[in-house]
Amino acid sequence: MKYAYFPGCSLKGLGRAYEESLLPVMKHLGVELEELQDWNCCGATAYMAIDEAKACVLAARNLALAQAGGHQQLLAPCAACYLVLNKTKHYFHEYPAMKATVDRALAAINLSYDGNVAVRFPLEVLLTDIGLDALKQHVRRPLKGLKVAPYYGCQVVRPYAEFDDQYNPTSMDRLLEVLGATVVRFPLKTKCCGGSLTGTVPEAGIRLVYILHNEARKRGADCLATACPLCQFNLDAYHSHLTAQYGPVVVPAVYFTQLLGLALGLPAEQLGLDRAAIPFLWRPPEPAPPPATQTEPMTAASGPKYS
Amino acid sequence: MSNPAKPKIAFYWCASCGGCEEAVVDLAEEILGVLEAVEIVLWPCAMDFKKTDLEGLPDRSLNATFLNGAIRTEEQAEMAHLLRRKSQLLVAYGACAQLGGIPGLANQFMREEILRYVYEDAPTVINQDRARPQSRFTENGYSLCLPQLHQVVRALDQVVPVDYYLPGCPPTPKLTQAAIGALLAGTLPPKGTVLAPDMALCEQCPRKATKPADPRFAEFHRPHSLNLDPEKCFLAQGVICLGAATRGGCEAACVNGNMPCTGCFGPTSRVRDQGAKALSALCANLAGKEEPAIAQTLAGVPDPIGMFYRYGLAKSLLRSNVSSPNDPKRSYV
Amino acid sequence: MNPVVNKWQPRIVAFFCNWCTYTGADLAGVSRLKYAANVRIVRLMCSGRVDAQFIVAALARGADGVLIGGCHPGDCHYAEGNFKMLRRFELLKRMLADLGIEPERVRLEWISAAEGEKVRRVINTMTEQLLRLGPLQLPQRRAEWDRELEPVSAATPTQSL
Amino acid sequence: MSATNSNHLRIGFYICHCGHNIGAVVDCPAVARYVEQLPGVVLARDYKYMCSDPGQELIEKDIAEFRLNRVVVASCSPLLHERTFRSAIQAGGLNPFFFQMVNIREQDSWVHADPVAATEKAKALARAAVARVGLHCALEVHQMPINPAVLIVGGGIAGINAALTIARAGKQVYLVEREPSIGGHMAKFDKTFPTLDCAACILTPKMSEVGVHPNIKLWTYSEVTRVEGYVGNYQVTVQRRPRYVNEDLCTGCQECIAQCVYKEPKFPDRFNEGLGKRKPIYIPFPQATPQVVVIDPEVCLNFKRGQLTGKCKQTCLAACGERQAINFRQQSQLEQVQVGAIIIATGFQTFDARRVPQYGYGVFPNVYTALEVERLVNAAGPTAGEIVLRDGRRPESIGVIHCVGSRDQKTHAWCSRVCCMYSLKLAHLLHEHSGAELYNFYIDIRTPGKGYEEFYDKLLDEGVHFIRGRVGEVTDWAMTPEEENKLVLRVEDTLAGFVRRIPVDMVVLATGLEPQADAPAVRRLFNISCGSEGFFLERHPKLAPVSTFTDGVFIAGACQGPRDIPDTVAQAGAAAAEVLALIDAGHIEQEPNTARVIAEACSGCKTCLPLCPFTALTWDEARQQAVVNDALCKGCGTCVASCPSGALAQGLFEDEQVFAELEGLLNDSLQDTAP
Repeated sequence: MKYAYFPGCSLKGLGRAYEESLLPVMKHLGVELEELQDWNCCGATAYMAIDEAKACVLAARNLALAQAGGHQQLLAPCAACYLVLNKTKHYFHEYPAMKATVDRALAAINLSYDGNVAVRFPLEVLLTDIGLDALKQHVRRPLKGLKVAPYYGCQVVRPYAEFDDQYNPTSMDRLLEVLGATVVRFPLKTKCCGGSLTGTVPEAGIRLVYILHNEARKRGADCLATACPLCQFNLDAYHSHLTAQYGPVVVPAVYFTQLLGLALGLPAEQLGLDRAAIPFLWRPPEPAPPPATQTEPMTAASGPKYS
Repeated sequence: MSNPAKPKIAFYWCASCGGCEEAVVDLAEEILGVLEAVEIVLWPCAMDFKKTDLEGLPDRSLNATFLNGAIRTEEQAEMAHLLRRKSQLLVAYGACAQLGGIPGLANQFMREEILRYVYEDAPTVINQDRARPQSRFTENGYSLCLPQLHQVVRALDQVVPVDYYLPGCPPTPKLTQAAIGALLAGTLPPKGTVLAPDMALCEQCPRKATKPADPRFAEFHRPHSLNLDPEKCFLAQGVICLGAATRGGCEAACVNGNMPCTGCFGPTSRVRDQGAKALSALCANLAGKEEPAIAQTLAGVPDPIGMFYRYGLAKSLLRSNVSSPNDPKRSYV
Repeated sequence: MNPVVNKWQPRIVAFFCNWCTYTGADLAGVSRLKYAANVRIVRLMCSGRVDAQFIVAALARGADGVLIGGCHPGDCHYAEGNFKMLRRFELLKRMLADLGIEPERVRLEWISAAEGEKVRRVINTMTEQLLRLGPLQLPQRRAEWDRELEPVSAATPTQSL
Repeated sequence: MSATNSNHLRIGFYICHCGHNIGAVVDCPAVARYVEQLPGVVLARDYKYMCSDPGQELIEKDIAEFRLNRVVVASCSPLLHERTFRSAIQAGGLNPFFFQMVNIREQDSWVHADPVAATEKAKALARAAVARVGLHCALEVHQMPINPAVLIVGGGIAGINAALTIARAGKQVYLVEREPSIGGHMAKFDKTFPTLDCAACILTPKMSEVGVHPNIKLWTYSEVTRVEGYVGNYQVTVQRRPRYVNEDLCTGCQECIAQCVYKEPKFPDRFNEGLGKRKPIYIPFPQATPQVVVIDPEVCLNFKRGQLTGKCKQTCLAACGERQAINFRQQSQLEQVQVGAIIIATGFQTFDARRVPQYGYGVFPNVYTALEVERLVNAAGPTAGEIVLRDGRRPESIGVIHCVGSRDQKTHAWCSRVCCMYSLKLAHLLHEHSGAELYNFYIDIRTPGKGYEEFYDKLLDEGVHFIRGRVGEVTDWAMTPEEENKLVLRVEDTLAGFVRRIPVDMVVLATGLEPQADAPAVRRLFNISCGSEGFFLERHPKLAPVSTFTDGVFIAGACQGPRDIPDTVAQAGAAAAEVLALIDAGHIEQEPNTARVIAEACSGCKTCLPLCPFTALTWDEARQQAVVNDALCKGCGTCVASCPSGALAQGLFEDEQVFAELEGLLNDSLQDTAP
């Protein structure tokens, strides 16, 4: 399995922990990720809001680069990148006028995109390309006893993703169950994390973050599992505001890839867990000593090579 | 020499193999009766002949001309016109004159492709100057002419109006004799008729009783690949036989030689395109219901044109390869 | 390319089965779906009635493309007529290719009585495809070939029968 | 043009404006002028409405006056009006098949916006018809006897009504129902809108009448497995599943149920939507028809995985005693019947509320579907009409969400037509039974029907709340103490203009109507079509709403589309009337498009024999040729296309006619010389 990899700005910045956990996990699972050479901004947020065509051109350049590199699939772990890239692909098929505009822009830099490179999200790759049954074979340290509130945010499954239900996504729930965690029923799994309101209208944004923490805590969750750098940031970064304003409500917010890494038996210190402001100290129980015939537990370094 | 009482007959050949001439000779002793009854004024294959002799005859002075062979060159077209003018009746004699015949298979290729292959690219050709025959060549004040090759092969009636058709590759002596007999007796059917039964060959096939009632073809074989049962319908053996799509009258000559019918008598009067019709019939009875299974069965028909249009391509509805001669996609092997 | 191409519009002859595709085409009408006016529909009772002769005749007579519409597999009003057409189609495509006719010019589609939208889509995409392929125009091309007969005809006028 | 000798032809051409339907796009007079100069055409007219009486009379008059011998009408689809014009031509004294119709409405003016292109297309199509009609032959319509018996599939209110109507007219009816009892969905309803009369009270007498009517053979717990033949002469195979009780011997005393080794009902009761329980031996509901018990082999101790084991005390056998109605060895049984016509009344299924996960059906126990609530409010239901929730509570507030699985691009785009009214009805009944506060969440309230709007007004007066907005979600996420342990409905109140959170104890989902899951299989069985949404397709939505494209097969009720009881009953009556009209004629006319063997041409190659699915082609051993049985031939023409020597021909679709049509379609050399 080989994918072009589009990290986007977040995974190189505030969301570094996402990349730090994603890359070893994928490597461990035999998924080859080739970072796109000379990638640029995906076109999200401000671009998309102000000038859709320009945003699409930005996104399409990345898709065109993937195509030029001979890739069929582009993995976009950041929910915002995933949305914009998918949206652009969608526009290519649905809106000829937009396609024509973008085609012209790409032609100016000798690139082209035929609308075929698929935009993939890590959850989708894990569930459909690898499969939960195969994944289960890799679990070395089940997350036994960990209660997780699965939190998808708004962009992962809406509106273009086809791998999960838009109202009631369950892909992360199913993944976490396979990892051995207890998934609490979390009705706010697609509710707003505050988005950029945490910065622009903090009194509204932080209240939204509080709602998520409060509900997760009420439902007994040990942590919130996220699939989006912005969600994780909002859930994590404002902990002091939240505590000051609402009391002791916060629960740690981790990337689902970090939980996956723990379950696979990867060393915790290699999964970027120390970057969180709200410390997540829970670790899966040590695995039972391996039977004599078994080789040493798999790690990123010693695991079998898949091709 | 000329006997005004006897009907005047001409035999002529165009693009043909000579087999039709043999068919006339195959009348054997019957030919004596024919010679008794008619005066043969023109038979280039057997008698000395000059074009000017023919030109000198009054128009419509020939009672009938039996012309075999397809029209491939401008000379043949010219002769066809000349004979048409000199004859009261023009009979397309044999599959080539009627349908284009085997020469008509050349219509799968453009003229230029054929010339290039024959004079330049064929592995047995040594022609460093890439010389081609010229239609006119002058040297020392002498000039030589060669007729121009037409772009496509034509059946006779695609060049001049034809009164009757004698089908077959070649026509059987029996049909030939019957036609001459009818001509002499003045009992010819309406013009345009093919002088053979208007029913498909199966009707007179000796293997009719073994014809499968539900073949569900799953696999086709080519005749050389099997030890053919000499009693059993070819279709029952998975060998394509065009008898059902071909006019009878040959008395199942090929079948009696343990080879399937390849269609030389052409379609019946109710069919416009023998190949398309034969295809419609044969394919309907395939076993497969999905593309892969169907394609697998049909892989047993490696050359559909050769199979269904062996004699009839020139006279078929599509007539020839239709790609543009300058089409860069087009190349031959 | 030929400069005439801009003005040229392809002509498609469609053989639609009475029960599914013809009814689907009626539904497209009732639903007021708009599609390219390049198609001319011939109604037959079943796609099994489509003799390969009809297809080659349409091409020979000047159609640039032929569309055959039948019921989906398993839905044929006459049980299996559509399979019979499918089998012919598979060989016909190869035969046409051997004669230089692009496979895109002849298309077989399963369209149910409920699929007015598919009628629209198929006709539109086929029209676009034919626009790209350019004209077939066999009658004109034949007239062109037959010009080589003219000098002879002129020199030796033929009596008419 | 074409090979036709057009000298003898006197073709009349008529082009219909169809008001603006054709006339606004196609230049009808120009087409008429163009056609008038085609060979063989003696007259071409354009007219506002050709199908009108004056239009038809025009043709009749012209045939006499201009000695027309062929007629071409360019108008709508032949599927709509071919018969109309054939009759007009016949009335004018011509053979009705000296006629060809040109479809310039459905396949021209309605699908093309460019008047020039549409007009050119109309000319080409007209040219083709003119070329073809010259080769038409005089044909005779064969009459075939029709079997007067009728099969009705589905014993809901539609099937019941149709069966009674036809039986009362003295015809034999076979009524086949899949469930152990007839009654369908209506039997589950408590009250019916808007009159609030009790569903059982009005349905039961009809069910009983079906049960005892001498002309009705009722087969419940049965399914049609095979249909062969054609209009007037269908052979139908019905599979009767074993109920392990002999219908003729069971008296319906139900002592066996009382004596079952299961002292208490234990298994989910389908009739009560799983809200109640039943025993392995049961009768679906008190008014069930027939009054015959059923044994469920899946749960009966005498069976294991459906196989008889005999490992039970079989107390039921003892209870049945001398009646000996119980027969554990009963086998599935096939019945064969011959009928002339079929009515399909297989109804609908309700939308699966799990498909809208945001409403929490199957997650929150107190979210109900409307059909469950029908049983809940029913005095004969699992709670005897008490509104007791699954968790044992009695609701103080109830939210009814409209349009669940309707009017939604993600599920079904259509309006299910009945949900507004039944939601109002259920709101009324729930309010009446529980005294709870009722909230109805709607997109639009649709009450088109006699007394429907008045019923809505009544509900408004009763104090039921109506909130206009599609509910976003049903959640147990409480934001305030008042919301704790409640179901919170989050909805944008589009009249008030803000998002509201409304906590309730019970949620009712007004699930829409959708085609039965096995509608595609049923469709194939009876050789009819489904529309894109999956409901059975009528021949014409307005003019032939209960006919299908298969002659002799009719549809009634919600299998054709969502509809309420009054409309269903009316449609069942319409289907019954169509059937009676068909079979009372005593014979049917067969379209003369059958195949025929040209005897002097058939070489006996047998290519055609295996191609006919109706065995209309057989081998004549004496003549060594194929022969066509006209009565069995359905006129597909597949054998005709496949005859390698052209020895098979098809009426109305002769090879030469098709070739002429192609020639006409493509022969542009007949340039438009008309001004």
